[in-house]
Amino acid sequence: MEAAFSRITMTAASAMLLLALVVLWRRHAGAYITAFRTQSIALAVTGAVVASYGGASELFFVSFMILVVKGWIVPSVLSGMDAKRQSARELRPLLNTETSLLVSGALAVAAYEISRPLAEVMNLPTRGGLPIALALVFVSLFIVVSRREVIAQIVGFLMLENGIALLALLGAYGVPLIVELGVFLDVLLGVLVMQAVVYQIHDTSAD
Amino acid sequence: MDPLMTDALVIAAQTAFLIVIAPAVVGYVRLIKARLQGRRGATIIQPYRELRKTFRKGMVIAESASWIFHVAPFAIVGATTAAASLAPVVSTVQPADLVGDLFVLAALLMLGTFFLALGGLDPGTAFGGMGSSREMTVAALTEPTIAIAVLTLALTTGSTSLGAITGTVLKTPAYAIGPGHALAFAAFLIALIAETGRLPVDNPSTHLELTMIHEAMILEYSGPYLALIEWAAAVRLTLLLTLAANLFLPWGMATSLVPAALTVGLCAIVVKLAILGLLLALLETRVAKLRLFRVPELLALSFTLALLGAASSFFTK
Amino acid sequence: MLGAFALGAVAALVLPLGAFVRRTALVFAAIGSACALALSVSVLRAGATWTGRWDNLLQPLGGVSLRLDSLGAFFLLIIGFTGLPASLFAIGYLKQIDRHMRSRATHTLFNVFLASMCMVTCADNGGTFLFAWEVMAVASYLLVISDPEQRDAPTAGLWYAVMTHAGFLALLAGFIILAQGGSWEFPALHSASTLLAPRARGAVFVLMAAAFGSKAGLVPLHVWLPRAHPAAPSHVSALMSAAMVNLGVYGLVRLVFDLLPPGPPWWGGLLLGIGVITALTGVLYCVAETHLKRVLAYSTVENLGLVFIGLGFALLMRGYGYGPLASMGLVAALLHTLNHAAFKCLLFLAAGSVVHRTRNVSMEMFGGLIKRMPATAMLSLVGTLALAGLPPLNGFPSEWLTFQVLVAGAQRTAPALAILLPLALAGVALVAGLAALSGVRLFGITFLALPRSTGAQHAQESTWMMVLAMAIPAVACVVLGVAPASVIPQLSRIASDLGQPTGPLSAGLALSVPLVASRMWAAMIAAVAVSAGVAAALVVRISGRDRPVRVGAAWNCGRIIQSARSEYTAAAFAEPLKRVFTGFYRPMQEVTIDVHPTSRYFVRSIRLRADLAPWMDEVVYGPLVRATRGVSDRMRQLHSGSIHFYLALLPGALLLLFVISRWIR
Amino acid sequence: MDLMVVLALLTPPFAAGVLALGVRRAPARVAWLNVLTMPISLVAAGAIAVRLATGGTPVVVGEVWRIDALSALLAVLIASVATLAVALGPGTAREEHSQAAEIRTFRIYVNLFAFTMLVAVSTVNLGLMWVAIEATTVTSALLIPLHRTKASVDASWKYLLIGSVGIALAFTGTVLAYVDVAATGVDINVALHWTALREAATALHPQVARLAFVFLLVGFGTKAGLAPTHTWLPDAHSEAPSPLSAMMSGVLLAVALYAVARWKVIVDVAVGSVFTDSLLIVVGLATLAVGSLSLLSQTHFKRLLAFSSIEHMGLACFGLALGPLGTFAALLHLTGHALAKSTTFLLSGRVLHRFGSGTISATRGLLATAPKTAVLIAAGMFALGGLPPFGLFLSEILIVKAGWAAGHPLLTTAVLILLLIAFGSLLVQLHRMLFGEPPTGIAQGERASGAVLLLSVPVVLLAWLGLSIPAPLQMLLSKAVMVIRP
Repeated sequence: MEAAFSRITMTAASAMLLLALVVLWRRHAGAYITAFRTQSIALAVTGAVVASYGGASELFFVSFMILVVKGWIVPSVLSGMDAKRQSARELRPLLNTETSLLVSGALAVAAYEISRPLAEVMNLPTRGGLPIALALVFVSLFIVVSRREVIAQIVGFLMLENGIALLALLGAYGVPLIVELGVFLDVLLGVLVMQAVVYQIHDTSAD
Repeated sequence: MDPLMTDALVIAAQTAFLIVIAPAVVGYVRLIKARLQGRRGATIIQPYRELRKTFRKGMVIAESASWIFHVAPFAIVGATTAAASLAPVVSTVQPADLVGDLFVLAALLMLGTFFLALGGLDPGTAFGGMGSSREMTVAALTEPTIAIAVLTLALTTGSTSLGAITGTVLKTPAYAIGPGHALAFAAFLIALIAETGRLPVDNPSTHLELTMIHEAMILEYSGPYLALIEWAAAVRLTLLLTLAANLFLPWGMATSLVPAALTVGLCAIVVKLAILGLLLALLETRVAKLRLFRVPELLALSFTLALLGAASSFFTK
Repeated sequence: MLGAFALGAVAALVLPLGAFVRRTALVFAAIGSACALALSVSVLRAGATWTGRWDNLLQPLGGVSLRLDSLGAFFLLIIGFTGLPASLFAIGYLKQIDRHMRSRATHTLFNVFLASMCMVTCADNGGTFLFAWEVMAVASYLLVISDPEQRDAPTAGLWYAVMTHAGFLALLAGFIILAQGGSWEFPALHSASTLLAPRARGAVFVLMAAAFGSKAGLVPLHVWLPRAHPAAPSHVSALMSAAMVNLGVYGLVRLVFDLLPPGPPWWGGLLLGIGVITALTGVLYCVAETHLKRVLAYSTVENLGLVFIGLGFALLMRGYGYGPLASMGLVAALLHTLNHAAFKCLLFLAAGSVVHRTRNVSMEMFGGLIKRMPATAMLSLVGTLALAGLPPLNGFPSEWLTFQVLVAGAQRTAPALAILLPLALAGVALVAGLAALSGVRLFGITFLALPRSTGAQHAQESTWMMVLAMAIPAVACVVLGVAPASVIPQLSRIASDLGQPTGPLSAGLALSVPLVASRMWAAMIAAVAVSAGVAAALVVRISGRDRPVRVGAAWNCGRIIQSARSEYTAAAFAEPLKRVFTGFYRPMQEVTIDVHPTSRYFVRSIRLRADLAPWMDEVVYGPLVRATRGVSDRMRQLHSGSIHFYLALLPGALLLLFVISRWIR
Repeated sequence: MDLMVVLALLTPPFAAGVLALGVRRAPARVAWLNVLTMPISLVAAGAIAVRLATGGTPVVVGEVWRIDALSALLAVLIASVATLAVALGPGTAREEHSQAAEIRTFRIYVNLFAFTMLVAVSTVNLGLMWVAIEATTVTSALLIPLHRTKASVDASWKYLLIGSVGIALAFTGTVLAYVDVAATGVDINVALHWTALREAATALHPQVARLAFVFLLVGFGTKAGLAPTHTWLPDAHSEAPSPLSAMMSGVLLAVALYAVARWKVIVDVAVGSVFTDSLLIVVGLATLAVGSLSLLSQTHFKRLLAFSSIEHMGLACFGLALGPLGTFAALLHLTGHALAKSTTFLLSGRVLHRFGSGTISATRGLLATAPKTAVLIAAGMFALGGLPPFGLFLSEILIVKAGWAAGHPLLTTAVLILLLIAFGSLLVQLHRMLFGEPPTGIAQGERASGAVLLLSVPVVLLAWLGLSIPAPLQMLLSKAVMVIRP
């Protein structure tokens, strides 16, 4: 049973990593938002699986919160922002796709190397997923740095948050509830404020 | 008489002697120069007559002159007399050692030049300014030479006070012949020429604006003031000649205050002054006046001579 | 003492504006300086030490502890002795800024400045010394920039503040190395320094000598002095020149003779060399400058150079183990500090009253003031004679002693000094000669002949208070000049307190240097000179009662009208010297000839602009300033504002720190 | 009793913020009301500080709040700077004519900003501390573009994005440490408590602890404006309204450094202090260098003040790494810097208002136009330059002394040189502002002297701090040092 559980969490984590690569590969904002939405859903699923296996009851509530906040509210806000900008033109990234993918590959290897001592310490079955979570953190950091458009940068930042949540989930079955709630509040507020500031950028740059 | 009185008497006598024979020395130098230039020349006592004449004349004071103009001549006379009182004329037993040494003497001479320059500046004429500026520059540049000459003497004789120097040199003539003293003597002579404004540095007998340094400062003076300044200049020349004579060639000076030795000393100093005067006159007829901005090179030469003297006396000690 | 200054500062802050503030604040300053004088004299005479300790102040630096020993008392005496006339002078001098808000600030700062200087002399631990040192720097910096009429005061203040702060940081480093983590009390430092490695001791010496040297205006750290002193109000620049620069000397003597054990001879050699260079640079610029106060500032640099020659000589002799010679050098240095304080305070106050009355600063605009300001002229003559180092006045004894000490040193010591000491002696002699020249120029051009500007034309004498303020240091100059031997016993006791075997330096009334068997009986010399002068005057007076004395026009090659244009100006006076030392001065000469349009041969006007830019500042400090500005510009381009570069720095920092963390074991 | 004190500390800013949110109509009256609420939390913070200084035990309320000496010190600083900022913000000064909407947004977010900082400092749960610090970014980001200029919006976006990404890295570090601690079998819901973490730290895996500290240092370093991640600070602080930049420069940077100090204690127990000290020294020196070297060529005086904050943060960070004496000096330095920087920023707000443009070349002749403000700004700049009568003089000497004692003579010499360059540059810029001819058309004379009087209080406090540190503060500082270096 434990082997199956760890394999499920590994596949979910790698799915989230793949979705991050989608952002690096695709050029349209809409694609970014869907990638983020699916990633949040995958995170919620992992949360539920860990909750059921690890027996931590409040994790169910947390994964439900992830589903609601990151799966639905934030993507809707993002698409609202994207619609307002109407220019569906192709977004030229700073680095071309090939180098971006190569770099993210290197980052994944680096993450794996860095998290090796962490695995020794861990005794939880989800040990295997940790390097992937760290890789997701590094890749999303790379997204934020290498993307020129505001939407991509926000998506990168949110994926970074997902990466950390995944790390916490796999590492120690989630951080204490009060901190988890705080993180949700921060993410929600952060996105709303980013939205407000982005609108102001458009107002001031337009006139 | 108690020793204090004798000391005071000896100092007073020596100073008086210097002051009295000063104009004669100047007259003597002029006479020799005239004879060398094939002229009859005035007698030795001619300067006394000139001084008496100017002393009786009325005075013309410049409008812009202030009290400095009136005080300057007396300050110059005072300073030069004080300097003369320190000089060893006849005997090596020098009571004035208690009062001052060679540096003090040099400083007193500088004090005289200081007030002379101020007197020159006061009337506010171009000549006064030019004279005092050039005089001060030359005086400033001779200071190092005098200091190093004194150092050379001090290195060999162990002290800077005049009596001690003449005494030790008299006792061990080997010093006088040594390289240190010779070089210092040459340097001192050049410094003497610059200080008293003799020929290569400044022409004492000219009134040509561009060349005169000493004369330019006293252009505005007349009557008794002029007499005093001329007399002080003469005393200054005699003082320096006596120093040149006694510090470097002290033979014939009395070693004790016995009247016989004193008279011998007296004759010795007169003879030495005569020789030096002859030397000076000879030099002045042979050499032409240096351009003012070449004078510092001459002074640099004298400074190097003095420095070599100091260094050599250092190593041969 | 400190209480009086505190009262003065508070009075200046609290009392309503107007003449009342000025009078009370400055009277308190005068009272403060008077008790400083009294305290120092009592300590010097009785030999006891005055101590004070407040532990609740500056706790992190080990509390405030004060101890006044003989060395501190000597410098406190100078501060009190110059503070008194400066405050009295200020009462008359600062009348016109009463209405202005600035007068409140200047008076408070003046009291704070005096108080901090007194604290420096009696500080007994590193913390108090540094605190007092920096408060003194800040107070004087603010005073320098307090005068709005001075256009270049802010830049002068800037140079001054940055250089003193650099000195302060060097001092801090020196104290830290000296204390090696132990307590910063001076006695503790004294014992701790014995087990300091020679290399560390050398480092402490160089650091603190640089700091004290920059305060005392040693070349090349002197550049702030000729800028700051002319910019400050006269009573402040009098205090800065006469008292503050001496604290650099105090600091060095305290360091070398009290805190550090006897060091190697190269310490003395270094100071001696720098002293000679400083003296020469100071006097050469002092002769060539035309701004009255800058002339005096450069003369401060020169005199401090002479003091450091004495100090350097003392250290050199101690290095070679000639104890008595070392203490003679130290006494010569201290005597010259005292003499310099007296005549420099007098001259700066006189300069202040001249500038105040003629509304002008350049010497080219003065002239004929002796008739319009007789008292100031008379006192300035006394000051100038002292500056020139001529017999009746106090400049001469200390110069004479320095000569004697150098001659005595040249005789005794190892051949290695055969080159250094004669050169030093020649240097001092040249400086003495040029000082005489600068004295003639300073007095002659400013006071004599005809006024060169309307300002000089309408000048009147200063108020009696200002003249009285100038008279105090003048009397001191004469007394010290005529009877220098009276001060020698105290000075040699200071030397013995600092552990130097004292050579017998004075016998009865005359200064005597036994090793060289030479004496200088100043009183007798003055008496002989004065009596001869008076005798000559009497003779002229008696014999010429009926002689006609006529006032006529001075001979100016036949020109009829007597105008000031034919007079020698300050620049012209220094022209022969500039020609001799062109290598040093590097004068900038700019001749513009305005030619008549019709033909090249008819010249309408020729304009000559000759300037004397002190090249030393540019050579030493130019590159430093340009380098900092360049680095700063490049740093500004770094923050170009592109968000990608900023964001890239985040993973960059992560990577960098990760590599470092792997590297640290 | 503890609950009462903590409530008195935290609720006033929160309540004021919510009130401002609710009441739309009369923002000016709300502003004046707000001026009354902030001092309550100042008094509370003061009470806690005095209690702790006189030997009291840390204030503990439930599982969440624990205020020990270090937190009390920070709390006092935050409360005092916030009171100043709130008192001098838009809506209270008579002659400022900012619109009602601006006053309302300012009042909402300034109070929330103060509240989040107080929470960050007083919670024992390091996760919650992270949440509060992230909240500070969010609440202050909207305030920066208060005046709607393109540059301020741009600056706010940079601040928000870099701040959030940086803080996310800090959260990664927190999670890594948490994973490590959870693995050692500590009870889950108390695992992130600072006290629990300190006990469990011995069992932490050294490698993971190092990795976590690297993330934490970079994360919180971004918020504290430490070297490579300081780039957002000059834009944000120079574009923000001056009361906000006073709070951000004065205390927000100190709060971030507080967070680094909290984690440093834990990692020191796990890995020994050599590791963290070396990192702090490297980052501290780099920050000091960046800060002091870029002062000379700044053209805007608020950017100048921002770079001076970077320089002082670098010095404080360098101080933290030098043993107990260095930590004492660093905390004293933070206290002095908070006072000096907030006053100078608030004054620069008045100058900006008076001269219209923020460039230094446009603000010539300040001494002639507004003497009192000019004198206060000069005093502030002298304090920042480290001149004697002010507190920073003492702390700079102590830091240099500690640096030498800790065996880094060469590094400390570099610090001395950098301090000199910083002092010189500050003075050069100050001279450009104070002297010279004031540009034509600038209103002469002093106005709203009430504000100037209020601002002279911190300057006097700073001078008093420079002369003799009051006993309670001395005790508080030494107790806080005990917290960081047991």
